[in-house]
Amino acid sequence: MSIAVTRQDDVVIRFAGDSGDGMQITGNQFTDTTALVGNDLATFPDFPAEIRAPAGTRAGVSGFQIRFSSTDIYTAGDIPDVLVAMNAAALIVNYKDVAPGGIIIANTGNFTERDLQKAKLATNPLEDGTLDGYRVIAIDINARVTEALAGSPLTSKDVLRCKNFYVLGLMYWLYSRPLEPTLEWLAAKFAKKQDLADANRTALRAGYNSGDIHEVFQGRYEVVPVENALPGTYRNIMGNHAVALGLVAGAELAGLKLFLGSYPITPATDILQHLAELKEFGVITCQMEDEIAGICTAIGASYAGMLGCTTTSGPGLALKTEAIGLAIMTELPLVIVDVQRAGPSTGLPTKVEQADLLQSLFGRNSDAPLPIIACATPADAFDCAVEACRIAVQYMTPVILLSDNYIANGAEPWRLPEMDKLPHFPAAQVTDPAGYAPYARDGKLARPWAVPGTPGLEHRIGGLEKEHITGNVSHNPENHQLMSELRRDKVLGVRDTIPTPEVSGPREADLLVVGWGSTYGAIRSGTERLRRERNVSVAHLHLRHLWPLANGLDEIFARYKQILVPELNMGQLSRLLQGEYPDHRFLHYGKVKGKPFTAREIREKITAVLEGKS
Amino acid sequence: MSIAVTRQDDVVIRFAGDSGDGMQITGNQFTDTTALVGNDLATFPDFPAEIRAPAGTRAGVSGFQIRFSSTDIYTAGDIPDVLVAMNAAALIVNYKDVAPGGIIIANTGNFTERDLQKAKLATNPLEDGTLDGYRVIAIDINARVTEALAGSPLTSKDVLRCKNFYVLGLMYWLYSRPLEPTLEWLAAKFAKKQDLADANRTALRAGYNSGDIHEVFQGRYEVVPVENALPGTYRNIMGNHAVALGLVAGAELAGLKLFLGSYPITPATDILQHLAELKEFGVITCQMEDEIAGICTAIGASYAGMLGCTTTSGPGLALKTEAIGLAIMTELPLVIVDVQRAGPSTGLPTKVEQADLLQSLFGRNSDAPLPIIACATPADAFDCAVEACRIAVQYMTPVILLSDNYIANGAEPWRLPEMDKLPHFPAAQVTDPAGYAPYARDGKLARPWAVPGTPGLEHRIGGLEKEHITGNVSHNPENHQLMSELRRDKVLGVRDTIPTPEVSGPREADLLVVGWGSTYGAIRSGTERLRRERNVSVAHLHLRHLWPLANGLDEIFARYKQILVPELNMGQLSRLLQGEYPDHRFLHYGKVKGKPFTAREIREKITAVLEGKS
Amino acid sequence: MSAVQLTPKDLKSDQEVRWCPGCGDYAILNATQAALAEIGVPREKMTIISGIGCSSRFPYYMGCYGFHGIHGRAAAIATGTKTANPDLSVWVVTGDGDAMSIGGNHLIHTMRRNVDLKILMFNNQIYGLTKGQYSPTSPAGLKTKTSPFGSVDLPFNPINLALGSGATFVARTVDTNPKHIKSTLLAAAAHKGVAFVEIWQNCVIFNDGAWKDWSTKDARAERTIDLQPGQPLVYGKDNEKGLRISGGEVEVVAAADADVWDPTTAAPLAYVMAYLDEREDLPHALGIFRQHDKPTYDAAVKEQVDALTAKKGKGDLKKLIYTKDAWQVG
Amino acid sequence: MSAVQLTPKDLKSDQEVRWCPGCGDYAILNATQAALAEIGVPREKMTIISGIGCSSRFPYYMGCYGFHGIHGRAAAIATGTKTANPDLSVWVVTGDGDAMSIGGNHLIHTMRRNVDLKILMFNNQIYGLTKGQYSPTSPAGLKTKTSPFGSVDLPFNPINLALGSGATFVARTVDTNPKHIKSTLLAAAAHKGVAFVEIWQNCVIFNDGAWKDWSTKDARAERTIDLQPGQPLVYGKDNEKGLRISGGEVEVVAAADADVWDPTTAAPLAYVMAYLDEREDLPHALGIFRQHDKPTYDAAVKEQVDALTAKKGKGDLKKLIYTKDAWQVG
Ligand SMILES: Cc1ncc(C[n+]2csc(CCOP(=O)(O)OP(=O)(O)O)c2C)c(N)n1
Ligand SMILES: Cc1ncc(C[n+]2csc(CCOP(=O)(O)OP(=O)(O)O)c2C)c(N)n1
Ligand code: SF4
Ligand code: SF4
Ligand SMILES: [Mg+2]
Ligand SMILES: [Mg+2]
Repeated sequence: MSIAVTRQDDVVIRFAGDSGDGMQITGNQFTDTTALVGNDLATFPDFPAEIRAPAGTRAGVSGFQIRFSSTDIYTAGDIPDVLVAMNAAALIVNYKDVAPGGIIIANTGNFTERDLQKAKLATNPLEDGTLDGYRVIAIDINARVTEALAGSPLTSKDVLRCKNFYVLGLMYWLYSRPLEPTLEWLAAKFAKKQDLADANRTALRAGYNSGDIHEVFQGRYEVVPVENALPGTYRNIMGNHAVALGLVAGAELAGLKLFLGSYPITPATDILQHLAELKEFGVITCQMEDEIAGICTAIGASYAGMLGCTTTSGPGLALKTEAIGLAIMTELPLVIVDVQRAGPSTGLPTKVEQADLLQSLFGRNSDAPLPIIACATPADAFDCAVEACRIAVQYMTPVILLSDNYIANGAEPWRLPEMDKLPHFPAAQVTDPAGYAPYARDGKLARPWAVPGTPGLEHRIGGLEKEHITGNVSHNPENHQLMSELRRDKVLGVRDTIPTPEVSGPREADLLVVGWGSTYGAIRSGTERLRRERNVSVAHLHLRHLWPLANGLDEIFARYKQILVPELNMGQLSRLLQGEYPDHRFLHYGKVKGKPFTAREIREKITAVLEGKS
Repeated sequence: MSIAVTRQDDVVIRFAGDSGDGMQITGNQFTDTTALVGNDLATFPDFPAEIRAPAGTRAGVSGFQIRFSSTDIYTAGDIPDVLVAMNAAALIVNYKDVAPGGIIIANTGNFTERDLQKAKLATNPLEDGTLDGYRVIAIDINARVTEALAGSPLTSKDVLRCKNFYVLGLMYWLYSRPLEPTLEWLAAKFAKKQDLADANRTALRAGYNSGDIHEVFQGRYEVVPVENALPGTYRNIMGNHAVALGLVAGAELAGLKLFLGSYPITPATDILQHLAELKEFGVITCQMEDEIAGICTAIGASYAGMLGCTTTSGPGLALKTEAIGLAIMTELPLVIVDVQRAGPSTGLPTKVEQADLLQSLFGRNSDAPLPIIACATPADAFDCAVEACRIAVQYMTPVILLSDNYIANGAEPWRLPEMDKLPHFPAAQVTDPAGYAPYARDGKLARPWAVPGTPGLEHRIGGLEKEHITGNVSHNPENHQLMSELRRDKVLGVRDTIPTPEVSGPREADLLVVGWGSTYGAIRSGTERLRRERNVSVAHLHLRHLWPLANGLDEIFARYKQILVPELNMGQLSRLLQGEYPDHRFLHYGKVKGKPFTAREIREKITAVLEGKS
Repeated sequence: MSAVQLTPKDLKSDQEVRWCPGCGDYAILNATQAALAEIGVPREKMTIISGIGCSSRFPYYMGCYGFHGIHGRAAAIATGTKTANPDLSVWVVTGDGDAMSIGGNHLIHTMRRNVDLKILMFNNQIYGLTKGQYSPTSPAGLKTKTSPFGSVDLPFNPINLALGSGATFVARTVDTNPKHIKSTLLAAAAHKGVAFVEIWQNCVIFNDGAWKDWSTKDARAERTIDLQPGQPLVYGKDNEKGLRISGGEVEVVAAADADVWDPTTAAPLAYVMAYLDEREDLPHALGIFRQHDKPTYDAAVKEQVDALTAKKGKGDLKKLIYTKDAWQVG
Repeated sequence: MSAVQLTPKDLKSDQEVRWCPGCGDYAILNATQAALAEIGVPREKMTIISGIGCSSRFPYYMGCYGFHGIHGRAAAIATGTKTANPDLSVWVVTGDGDAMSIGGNHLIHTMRRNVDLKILMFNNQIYGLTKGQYSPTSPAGLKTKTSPFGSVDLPFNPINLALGSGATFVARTVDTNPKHIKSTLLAAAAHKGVAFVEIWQNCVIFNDGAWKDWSTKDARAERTIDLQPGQPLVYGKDNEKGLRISGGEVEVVAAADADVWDPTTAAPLAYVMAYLDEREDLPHALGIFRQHDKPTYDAAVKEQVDALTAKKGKGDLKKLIYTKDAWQVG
């Protein structure tokens, strides 16, 4: 009997299992293969807590959601069409999110009495009616994998470890994806562990074949490639990786070598890890004793003529604030990457939040301005990192680049930049003693960068107030006023080199939704759909530059009757905008649940606002 | 010949000399005596830089300004009536500030060729016309003191050290002040160094008598006591001292012992130094290895049941921000005192600025709200410190108390509180296991304070998000939203226990001047005088509570046509208010020169604003 | 404190223990509960203060008071707690990253001040919680996620750092020997002053076997020596070998000729024992390196407060405010 | 670097020196200018990096590159500078507060890593710049503005801390002996690796005479011993007394019987010399305590970069971005 293949446009799958079940690998494989197929996609990995919780518990559940589509998409999706639940805990934690009538694949092998107990379940949800209304596919994956790998030299424990590839195979079958990319990956990954490579290959194929053989599904699906995708070369990228690549590119475009001084912290550590691999680019990574040493080495490296950079998350940024002031006073280029996570304090370290904007703006002693930019998506993170390097070097200033946990670990297809179209912004390190003064200024108000080792430019810098031009320590009252204004104006001057952002949607409308950072996808998708499907008069403005704010925003705001500012915090951009643009009213829409907005939440909020309900 | 005594209402004297000349002692003695005479007064000591610069240089000049009056005053005055210049450098740095026709007393003994050279002067300003238009009194004080002390067992170097008491005596004569308080002070101070006591006494008397004998002055002055002073007991107090006393009082009013964990930093160090003396109050002061340890020990002490407190200045506050988040998450009482100084970075460490307001509000990772209050004057610092303790204990929260360098080192008469009228706010440390839950909440949304050592209340706290009521670690999304809102609402709730501030001046007017912190005096004085002398329609609103902002401000703002916000920064309160009260427009008036506003600057700005000129 | 007798179970909390299966932390937790039950302190007077790391989750599992602080700051928080209330038994639990990396400054100052804290440092030579980066105790050359080509950092010897900071009690134990952990912690508890205890701990996930050359039962006999006060410096399966110290150097001798170990000596012999770590041919030392009696910080602070209160009388707020130089108006 | 010959004057800046008259910093400044003129490094390749404190104003007075950092962070900034450009001669100037209090963590980690920096710590046992509070090297009991009844803190022994952190070059000198400063700094400059030099410095204003029992010319002869490689451990006005080390203890012997000093030994003898500070009956040691050769951090970082660049070829940005798993659309 041949099985029908139905075409679908947009699918969301969530893989969920125990921390040890390899759900992240499964998800990443599915993602890479799906990217090669040519779908647009977005992913949302969701790690539980930091430590591996005892196997089988709710706290130990690890999830990976992927959305893929034949058209452009902006988020990892709100509602899974398919949930793969590798054990009882994974099921109970996730099933409620699944679309009514959606598919739930449950590994019955991990629904024993003990499993139910560990998941704090009195009865078996596969049997007690919990899943009424879903299409439940119950398979004893443990048993199937053990069968498939009968005769393998692996221990039975290791055999069971292959069950994620079985599931992956099954999902490849269901969504008509090729096995080759994963087979190749396995060959490379386990080049030195042939047994493991074989076993996982076998499990993958067994899963794939089981689709045909066991007829558990009524049909297969197909999600054809995006048709109107912009032509170009694409590659799947995660946000932290994109930042790392962007920093390398930024340094090269400035004609500099990159120096990273950092201290590991979730969810920023990957950037350090990626850059540690890139020695042949002359990248130096120093894992320091703490965040303060991280930024201080970066300042010391910039002083020595490299492009200093430091990466961290919120609590680490808090520790760096005094040193950021030093970089502001000494006017050295520096890129500070903050991958935001939920707080305050240690908070929810593996969850997303956008709550470091005001810290970035104001979290330093005294008036200490610097430029701030935020990336919207994993791919955008590359461009933003390059842009941060540009500003740091052209304006001789520290720059904060805000990312967050959702971008950091999420993936999407990245349309690779054409190399010769990347902006060049060579750093002008001075060498000529004639007319040199440490705090002279160019047209951008940047001071000259004179690097130790250069004969004749010996000078002293530091954290005490500097005299205009000479850079000598000065306690002169007028000079302090002047320097304070120069520091402010230099940063405000960045406006001259950034474009006014473009509104997506109507030029004038009932509502403008203004966002920043990783809410981009949910807002874009929510507003587009409301316009498309219900003809709602709504537009979307995304801000990449949070400080200085681009020219022309005032005029944009004036064209809309109301302005809504959704943020994953208690009101930060809305507060900034309200202070800067008092002629308009900015309605804050916050969410602090450690999760991104769904497009549906955005749509519902917009509808409520327009109906005067909020 | 008898010398006429003229009555004056309001006098400003500035003592200026080399760092080693004892100008601060001279100023403080004049201040204490003047207080006892019953004048209102305000002082402004102005230390040069941190290190003793080479004697005689401009950088080494140390100044002390005192204003005293027969009526209430609010500032240390804009323009000295008398300048005492102990050497050439002191003269050249200060003479321009003196009122036209004002008196300049110059110690010609320190205007030698070498002195002029050190002061970078080509010619002698006493002779080259520089001082045309002033009443210059040139005395060789070195010689006079040497004469007066002929026969003293002191070395000639030590003899010269007494010259500041000679000057003090002269000024006592000029302004008709008694010598006794200083004589008593000398007796106590040099109880074990009789030679020094004698010499200084002699110098003091010699200076005093020289007024009569040498007839250098055309007349003497008298500044009679304030008449309408509020009845009560008064004492002269400096801001840092007042904070220290307020913290001790606050702890006692809460029924707690005070713990201070701190690290020295200008200009906050005095508070630590004062509190280190008060062991008999059970005050524990720990001078820690850095600012982070300072706040962390304070948190640890609050956890153990004391009232934890930490004192610092801007760069130190920057270092404490991560730990402040921990105090917010663990909801422990904590008072953080920030004595602001000019920045960014090391900046101008001995100069004033009010630029840590936004750092206090937002300088932490994630949404981490806490109450902020700022003191207006040295005496007000006592009340504010008590208030900070009250809020910390009643709301189980860290509180930031903002002072600044001007308040810290300035002095004024303090009308002592009636002890039985001080507010009591006993801390409610729980001991009953029945119904105890670490994160249960009372009517103020405060959680119960259960202190280690209490049987049956063993529990765990920390920086990870807490579950409502139980306080267990929770990654639940809804709980995180709830707790974020509770943290916000608890702090906003402080509004219920603070009064709406009162406007000084007309209920409705053309202009409202809104200030905070140490600009109080200049604004109060500037607005009062404009009303009094020129009938200008202007009122003054001073904000003690910066977060939460008191109820009723909106209605106040609505009653004025324009609102001006003078601040010693580039725009911080104005930004906050603009964000919070978008219906009004807040005009920022900033000064960042390391100096306080003068009342004249305020008056001129007000006039300009009302004339539409700014 | 009255001598209370608890059982290890009394020191368990109601929270599920959440380390990876096989993690060395489990053994340390159990041995700690066993030791603390015997120190004669009631539950409510014990508090465990930690930083951030796998090891720092420790307080959640203990049935006494607990404070899970922020990264690196446990020693500072604990200094405040102990100084505020010297009556408490305060234990710091920390990791090699938490204590020696970001927390290095507070650690050395706490040891210098001789605050009466018991500091247990779980040394797995790796950052466990952040999933496997080298730490300040990782051997040079270690390949980790942040040192893919081998770490270029030279490591601390934690014992040397503690000794060099002036710690008054310095010891070392290992997760594979719960009895030794227990006796070491009992000695630490009995010491009046700061006690720094390095505990070799295996991270099965990110640095498995880091200590295996010394930590397994067999290796322990041949490749470690247990420093116990008043005991001879002997080791080997049958305690047949001994160590003798001469002029800062160490030689292997017959057991009978071994020196007797005295951790209380003022002479810097403890460093000689730490130096064994650098010698391929000699055993690594476990047990008690140093045990000196010095005034503790918390007691000295209290004494000063008590002495001045006795001398001046309990502070009177009114007198503090109404000083002699006050004057009357109206 | 080519061998350049400078005069001390070449190393003066145009800025007025602003310490209190009589401050020990002047002598150190002069001796440092004299030493640095002789190390064969051109002015433009020298940079002085400091924190905050009286001592930390040092860079302003030197005619080379200079960076007056923030409090406690000089070692970290300098690590970045040196690692970014190992070709520079990087000197850290810091105080007992800057280095050992707030900067303690960076200090010990810099020493552990063996970054090729020369760290001069001016130890006046006080916070000078903030006008007289006790520091982590102040003796217990010292009365200062923040310890009016005597400090209850036990001090660090800076030499022990440096040794315990793994520093490869550890020395001590004193402001009253400019020649000794100069020779010590020349030895530090010649050492490849981190050099920690404690310099006893007198703060005339806030802690006058802190070192006078050892620092005056007479006291130096009788109460200090100069540790010089290959030289016998002798002291006294006529070098008539000697020291011999045995079993971690030290005894005074005739000069002829003195041990010869070897700072390069792996055995922990340097600690024995630091331990002299605790003994009333023995001289304090100056000179070179330890001098070990170990790979430096900055060189190791560079080697890894060079080796991988040689192996993989200079990184190609396009290849980094256009990986194999990329695909084509349109
Ligand atoms: C301020 C800050 N920086 C960084 C981190 C990230 N972080 C958490 S634990 C840890 C290292 C833990 O290592 P260790 O103390 O050895 O504990 P282990 O997990 O190995 O027991 C790091 C870097 C953090 N939580 N906070
Ligand atoms: C973050 C910060 N905290 C505190 C200070 C204040 N401060 C400046 S220098 C100093 C101590 C200096 O002592 P030391 O390093 O011994 O230098 P010295 O003045 O004695 O040479 C302190 C506490 C500061 N500048 N910055
Ligand atoms: S990661 Fe390592 S240290 Fe952490 S719980 Fe797992 S095994 Fe233990
Ligand atoms: S205060 Fe002390 S250390 Fe500072 S310059 Fe003066 S004498 Fe030197
Ligand atoms: Mg570890
Ligand atoms: Mg010092």
